[in-house]
Amino acid sequence: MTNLLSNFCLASAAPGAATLSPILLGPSEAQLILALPIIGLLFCTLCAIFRVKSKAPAFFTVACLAGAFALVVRLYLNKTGTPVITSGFEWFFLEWGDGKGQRLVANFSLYLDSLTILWMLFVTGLATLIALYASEYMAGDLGTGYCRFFAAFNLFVFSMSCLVMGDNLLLLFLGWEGVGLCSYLLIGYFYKKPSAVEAAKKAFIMNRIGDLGLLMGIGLTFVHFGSIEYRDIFHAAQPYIEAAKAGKYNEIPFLVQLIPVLLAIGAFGKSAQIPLYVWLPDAMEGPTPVSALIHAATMVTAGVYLVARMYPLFLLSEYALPLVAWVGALTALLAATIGMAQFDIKRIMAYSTVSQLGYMFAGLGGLSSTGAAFHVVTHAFFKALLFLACGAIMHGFAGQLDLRKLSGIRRLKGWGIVSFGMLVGCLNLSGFPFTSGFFSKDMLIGSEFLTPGMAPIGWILLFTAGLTAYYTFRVFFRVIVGPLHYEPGDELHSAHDEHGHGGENHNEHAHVQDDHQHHDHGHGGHFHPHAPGWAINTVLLTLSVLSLSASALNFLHLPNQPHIEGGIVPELVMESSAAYESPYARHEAHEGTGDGGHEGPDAHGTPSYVPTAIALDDPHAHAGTFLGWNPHAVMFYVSGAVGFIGIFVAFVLHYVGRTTAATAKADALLPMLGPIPGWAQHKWYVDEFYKYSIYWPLIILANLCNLFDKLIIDGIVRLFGAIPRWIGNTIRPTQSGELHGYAAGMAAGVAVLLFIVFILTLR
Amino acid sequence: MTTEFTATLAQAGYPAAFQSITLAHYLFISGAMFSLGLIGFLTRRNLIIMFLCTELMFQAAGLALVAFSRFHMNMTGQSFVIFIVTVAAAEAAMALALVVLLFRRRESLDAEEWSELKG
Amino acid sequence: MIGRLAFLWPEIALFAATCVVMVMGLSRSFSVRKASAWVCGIGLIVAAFLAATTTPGAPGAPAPDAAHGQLILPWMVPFAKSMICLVALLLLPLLAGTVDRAEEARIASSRAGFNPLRSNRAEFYSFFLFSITGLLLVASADNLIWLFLALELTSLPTYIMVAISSSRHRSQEAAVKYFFLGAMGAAIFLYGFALLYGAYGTTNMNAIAALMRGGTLSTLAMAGLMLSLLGLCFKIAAVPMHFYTADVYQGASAGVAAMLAFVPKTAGFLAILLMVGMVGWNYGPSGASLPDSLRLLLWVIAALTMTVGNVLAILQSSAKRTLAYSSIAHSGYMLVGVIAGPGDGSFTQNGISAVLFYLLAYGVTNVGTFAALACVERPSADGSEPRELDSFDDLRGLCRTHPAAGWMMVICSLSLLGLPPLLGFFGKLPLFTSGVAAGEIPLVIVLGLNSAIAAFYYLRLMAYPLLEEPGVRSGELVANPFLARRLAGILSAGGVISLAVFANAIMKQTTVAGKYPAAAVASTKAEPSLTAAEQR
Amino acid sequence: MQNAATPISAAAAGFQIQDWWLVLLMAVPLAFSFIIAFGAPHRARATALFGTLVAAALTTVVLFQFNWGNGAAFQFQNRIAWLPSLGISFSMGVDSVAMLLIALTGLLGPLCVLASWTAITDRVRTYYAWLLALQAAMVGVFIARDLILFYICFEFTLIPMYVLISLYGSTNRKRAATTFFLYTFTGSMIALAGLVYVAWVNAGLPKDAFEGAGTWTFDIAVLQQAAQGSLTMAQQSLVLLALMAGFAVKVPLFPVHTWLPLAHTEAPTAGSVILAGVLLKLGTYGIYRFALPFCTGAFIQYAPFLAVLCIIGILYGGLICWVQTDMKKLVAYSSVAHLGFCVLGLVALNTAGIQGSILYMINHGLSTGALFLCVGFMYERYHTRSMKEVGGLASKMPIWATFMVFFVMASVGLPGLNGFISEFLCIFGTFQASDTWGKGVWGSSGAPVPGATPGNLGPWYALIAGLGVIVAAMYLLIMVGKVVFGPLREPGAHGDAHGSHGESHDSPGHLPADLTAREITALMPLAIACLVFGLYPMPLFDALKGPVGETVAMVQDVRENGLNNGAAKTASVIDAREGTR
Repeated sequence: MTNLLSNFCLASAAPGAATLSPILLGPSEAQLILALPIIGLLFCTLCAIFRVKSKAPAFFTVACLAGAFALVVRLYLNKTGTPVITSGFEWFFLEWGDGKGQRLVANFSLYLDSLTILWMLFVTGLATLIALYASEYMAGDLGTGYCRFFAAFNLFVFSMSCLVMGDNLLLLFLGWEGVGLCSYLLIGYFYKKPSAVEAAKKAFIMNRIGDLGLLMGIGLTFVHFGSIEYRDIFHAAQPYIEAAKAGKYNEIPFLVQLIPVLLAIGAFGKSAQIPLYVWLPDAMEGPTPVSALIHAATMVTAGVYLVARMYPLFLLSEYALPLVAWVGALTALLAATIGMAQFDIKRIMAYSTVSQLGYMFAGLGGLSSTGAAFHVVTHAFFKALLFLACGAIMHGFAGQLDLRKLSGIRRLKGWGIVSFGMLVGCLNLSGFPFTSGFFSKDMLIGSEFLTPGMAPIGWILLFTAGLTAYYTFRVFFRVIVGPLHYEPGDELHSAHDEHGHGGENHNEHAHVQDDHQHHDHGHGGHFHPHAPGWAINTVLLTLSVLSLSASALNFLHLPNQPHIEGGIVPELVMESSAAYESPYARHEAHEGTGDGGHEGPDAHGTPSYVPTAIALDDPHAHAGTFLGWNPHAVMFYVSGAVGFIGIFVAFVLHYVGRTTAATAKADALLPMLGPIPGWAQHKWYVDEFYKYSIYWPLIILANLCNLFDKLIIDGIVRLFGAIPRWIGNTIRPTQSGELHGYAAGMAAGVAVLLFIVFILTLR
Repeated sequence: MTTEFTATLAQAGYPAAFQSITLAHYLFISGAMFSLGLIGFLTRRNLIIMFLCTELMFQAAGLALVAFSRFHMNMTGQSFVIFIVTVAAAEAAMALALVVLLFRRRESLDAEEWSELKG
Repeated sequence: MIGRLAFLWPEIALFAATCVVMVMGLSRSFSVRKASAWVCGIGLIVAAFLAATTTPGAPGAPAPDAAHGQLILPWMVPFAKSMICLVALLLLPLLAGTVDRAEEARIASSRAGFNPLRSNRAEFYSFFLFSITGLLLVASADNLIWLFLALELTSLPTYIMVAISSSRHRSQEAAVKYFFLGAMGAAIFLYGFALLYGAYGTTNMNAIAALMRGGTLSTLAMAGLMLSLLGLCFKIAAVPMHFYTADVYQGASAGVAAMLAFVPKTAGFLAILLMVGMVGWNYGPSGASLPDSLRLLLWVIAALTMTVGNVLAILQSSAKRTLAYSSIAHSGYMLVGVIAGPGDGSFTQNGISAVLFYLLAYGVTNVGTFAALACVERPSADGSEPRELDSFDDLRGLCRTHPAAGWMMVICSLSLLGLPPLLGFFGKLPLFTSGVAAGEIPLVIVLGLNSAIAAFYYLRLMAYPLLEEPGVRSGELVANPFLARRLAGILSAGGVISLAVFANAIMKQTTVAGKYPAAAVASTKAEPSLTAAEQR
Repeated sequence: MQNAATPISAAAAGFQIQDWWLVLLMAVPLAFSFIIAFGAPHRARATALFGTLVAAALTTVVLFQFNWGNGAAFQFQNRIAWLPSLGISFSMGVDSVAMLLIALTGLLGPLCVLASWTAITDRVRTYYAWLLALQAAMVGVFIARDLILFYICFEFTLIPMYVLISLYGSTNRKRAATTFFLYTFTGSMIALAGLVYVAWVNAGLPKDAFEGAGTWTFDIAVLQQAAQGSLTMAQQSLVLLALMAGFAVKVPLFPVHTWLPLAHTEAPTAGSVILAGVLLKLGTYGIYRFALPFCTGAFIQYAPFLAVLCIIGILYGGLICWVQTDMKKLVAYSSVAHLGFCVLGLVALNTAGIQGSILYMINHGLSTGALFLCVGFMYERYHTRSMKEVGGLASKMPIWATFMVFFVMASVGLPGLNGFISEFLCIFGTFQASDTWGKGVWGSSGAPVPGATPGNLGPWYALIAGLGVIVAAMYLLIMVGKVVFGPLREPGAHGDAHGSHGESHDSPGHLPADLTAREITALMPLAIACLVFGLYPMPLFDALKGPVGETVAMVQDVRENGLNNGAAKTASVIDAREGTR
């Protein structure tokens, strides 16, 4: 178990660590990272079986996840630049020959490179924190769903770990669907609520659509590369990479170019991109910690992870990366416009998640895997923070999430940390200068402008950045600051009941609420929002600090490594399969800053499969510019300005002169925009579009099939079954019971038979 | 075949009148008898007459046998006929017994009376 | 002379028994009268024994020769005769109490004395034995005259048996139809025999066979053959001569119906095998099938017979009628074996063996189904004869109210359905194999599909006793006092199961029995007259 | 067959227990069936449980006795002379495929008894006796090494099932039972003709009119090897058609599936479990064991056609599931879809596909069997299967809900559970199996496609079949969403009654609201099996490696060498058999 460390040391000690293939090891303590959540899961299951009513499952979970986090940190500290594969037990092993590609292997083996470690760091870290948060948040469900929640939580971390750490696509797929299951279970946590059940179902099915793409991609990968293990894939892809380097895409088979597209479809499903994004906003039906962890920080970035992990393959296609980039950019824009028009703060956050995921994809597509990964990390922190803050509000105000019914809650006692966390999160999300979100977003947008042909995407992203700042601070200015005003949500009467309600309960509460709206502050008398407790506050504070300090990542650098702009996260990425140094970035680096500090990473231990530079063979590649300037240099100012503008607009429209919670100046401006705000509020009717263009036709088809089955297929069968009966009934009259009839029948029969036989056979 | 047969008869020294009566004539008569029997069986409703019609069919076969017997110049066919007549007698006995039984029951010998079993 | 008669020992034994029975049945002593059935049984056992030991071709007996019956299928005779005797032995207890029941009851309660004029017992049992004797004679018939007489001997007593099997109108009606149509059928095959004689100038079947194989088949011969076969279709209840079947079976008492399903059918099949055997299966492109016209005729008859039987059976509400139609269908199945012919002589390919095996299987199984109907009865209100079970409704819940009757019905109908691992399946399997081996695959498919159609009504026959709740009127049903009937059914059901396990012994026998000595007949000396005819 | 096949027990070797394991496997349930039938009614249930447990224990023993390292070899072979005239013997032997299916049968036995414990109150003796007879017949199918023995057991399963459905089913049971029987019986009669035809073609008889009785053989091993050499393509096509008429109905494949929903809907719980768990597998097993080896050439040629039928079944069945309101019917139609995958894998004719297909037989038996158990337990409480009448049972029956969700996930094909393993392999095998890889539009010339296998399916088939995975998620989750989740709805508690009236609602009869220990005991083994086989299927892969490898080699042989090189093999096999006699 512990020989991992020594092996790492060994590897790093070896001269010229640029080994061609990863180091293979037996089971290692990395496997324990998978085991810990399973232990947590078993414990929670036992608690459920013995109906434990304490918070034991939560704390046990926190302990397990913290242990996992510690192990990941240990891995990080001991990592070398070389990927390590630690083999676990066998899962799939099929063999039909000795040759290449005649063996299907997918084991519980882990592929540990810096990308994995990067992802695992924030996955386990955030999971630990959010589990702690949830221990308090879910306390209302003690004895009912508490164990179930944490069991699913543990299962999620396990699945996510499989997804990230697996050394083959199938194990990734296991994690991929596993997180989908947990997402399903946790979205549907309040299973008595039809909307939650519906949302859970939607999430699972939408994901399945993407999964099919992924599955086909896996199949195609195997067929063309003869393996689904990363190391073999990368190895086998080498000839194609050479071809791609030389720009000879026509030498790469069309189907190989299709692989990344198929994988991307899977990624779009999981990461809620057009056209499969509609499940994510609905997924907010789940408990907030779930939204924070699964639907903001970790699971939804699985798509980004997949693209990053398979980045070498994405480079093989002329179309894959532009596709990814355009889908990302359009998603970012679309989600932002929808987010601007929503009133439910959790939904706003959800749309902002979709939007930010779009950024990441655009980044990946714009040849900035580093920027995308950086944004994943920063986004994980600040979005988790935002969600948890929203969750604290929701928790305290009995499920109230409507920004028209909440205002100025910073004035309430005990809500300081929440307000602070909210502010930090909003600043990050808006890309306020020198926050971590600012750096990562800049990197993304900058590289779009650098890469030729991607400039429109850069403009879209820039514009979206402004929108993001606006809708983010719209929430902040309306909910956190301004005059104090609040109405409790619909969980008031059932605060000590279970969280779920039947549909009728809902109506009942809505009715009560209507009644109360006639008196201003009607609830002031009975309703006291309860401020978050220590666990929530601790977590919020921690995350705030982390989000703020994450900007430091931009300036930290790995020891013994060439420094790359963007700091430690890009450096980690550059050590992994996602390493891709944009030729344009290099161009810029040489000419713009003159910083020769980093040479091509392949000189420094990056495995040779990394197609580091198509550009190395293509010195004449033109880097794009931002209106003639160096994009990276200028983007600091431009995006900062855009962010400011967005915040300012929000300030004017939603803070200045606002006296009530329900309305702000913005409302007066809305009619000027015509029907557009309405459309945006209805999410551009995409759900309806899907409903009428896909769901209903399918339902009709299904009904037709059902009818067809009953009438035609079964009908034919019954017809065949009826034939004997029909013949019988037809000839039954011959059995008239009359002697003469019988005699006539016999005579005629004899005559006919003789006649037939003679005609047919005797000339 | 017919002409050959006639020639054969002539060779065997049969009178000319016989020569014109060939096997075909017998067979025709036999066939006609059989058909008449059959038609009678199908058309008559009285059980006794129907039985007689079956007898007619039997005897048609008998006639054919005798004719063939003569044709083949052996006695097998004729001995067959004797057996047929015997069997016909036995059948007649049975038929009469049955007819009596039935008449006792229904006071009628109409075959149509007996069509309770059907389907 | 005795030597010449040696191969008739079983018939002689049966005839002796018949004579004894005729006398004993008229005895004034009840126990002597009753013993007549036992004498019947003993006669059958002795006949079976004699058939198995003394018939030429049987182990230990001399080899068949022209002096001892037909040489067309000579090895068939010992098997057929013993098999017939054994099935008849099974039928015998089923016939217990068919006649004279009311009369005997009156005598037993001293309300009446024994009146020989009113007693049918003697006739009934002796007719039964006569019929069996005729059947035995069919097997070894080597002459068309003999064949005709044997067939008539088989049939004539059954007409009477049907008529006296119950005192109700139905049985008289059945007898009328059976008798008149039977006479018509007989006339048809008789005419066919006449034509055959006309074509070959001999009635010796061995000789005809030799002639048939020596030259081509003339149209006259073919017409004779076809008429004969069509006439024989009456015996086996095949299309187009099947019309009478259901009415007669329904009208007759269950025991007699069971007998009708076996005795004339066996006679018919043996006769058909002999007739077809005369022609031989040496025609067609493969040289192993019947002449085209004959094959076509039998093919059409087989296909129509099984189909008509089955499709009519599924419509019935009377169990007895259903069984009657099913008996038609089974004839159709067996015709497949006739068409297939001897193949290479192995059991799997030999259609003749398959037919013989099937006759046995069908005979044994059939007894059980009718026994189930005969074991239980509904006493009539007016003191007249109790009614045997007939409709499906009567069968409801029989397994619970009368387990023995119910289960024999269940087991035997499943066997008739051909459901493995019961005897019926092993009967059908050789038909499949021989049919396939003969290249008659479409016919085998028709056979398969027909088995499936048949499943519909056999399932009802099985489900009503086993699965249905007893009906409202089931309480009225009482067991028939004649335990022998139950014995017959139990033996039959037991046989259906146990013979399946030990079928190989029978299969070996049928393999031998189905041997078709293609060459043996040709050497038979033709009669002098025949030679004369040929010379002309 | 491999040379390593254990020699057939010779009489000279004396009594050896391993010769009789298989007979025991079949005889024990049969014996208990009779014991129950003639025993006291009140003891029937316990006797049945005991009997199935004994059978299960025996199965376990045999499982351990079995040499898994040599899974392709037929082990515990024993041949008892039965009907040499017909070439039929009581010939037994199991390879790992059969062994696994026997294990499945053995596992489901006690579970079915447990599931029927309280549900069957009337005519218990009949019920349990037939249940055990059914088990014996199913075991018989898998152990048979003689075509006719196989067929006998194959057909005999109909009767117990018929009785179970028609006596213990729900309202429309009579019709369902009859349809079930007639439909499958019709098919199998045609299949019998096909089987007989194969035996005839391979008779290799000396053409002597008086000798040679019983030179036919129905020995599966001999016929399998011989069939490829002796049947022409046209013959193979006909035989394939005939065999598929029997087996496709049993599976059931698309156009001949309509008996299944009816039978499942009406059958008692245990009946449904057996039906879905094992009986349907008789069809796929038949295809694997007979249709494929007997008519390899035709099978290869018509694989696309079969695949299309499977795919239609997958999508069509799935869509129909979507609009069902009857839970059992839904699960039944889902079986149509699932077995489409199973056969699809088989017709892919490569290692992944066939392995997936065989695993699918087992996995579908586990997960769908369990789903039927779940639905049955619910039915026993609420006496309805309509999704319109019940809903939100999670709040009332959390344990049940947990199992339900678990098995639905297994059925959906969630990785980590057993369904995924087989479903993935089936789709994957289909995906690989194309001769067009690397040619034409699928790739530029000369590009290596190492992972492709020969075949005539390919990615389009896989893609369209893969849509079925989405559809499966839709209909199963809709069912879960309606029945397990959502506000509580119970029949007879309409109007204002919901949730809060839960306490006053009488649990029907004697059963508590949630699952009893007995019911949990019935579900637990299946759940464990689902999980274990999902996460650690390696034992299964290893076990099936041998037989699947041989099948693929056989297919490959026909692909490369055509049909006419089987004669020599036939001779060698017959020699080998003669030698062991």
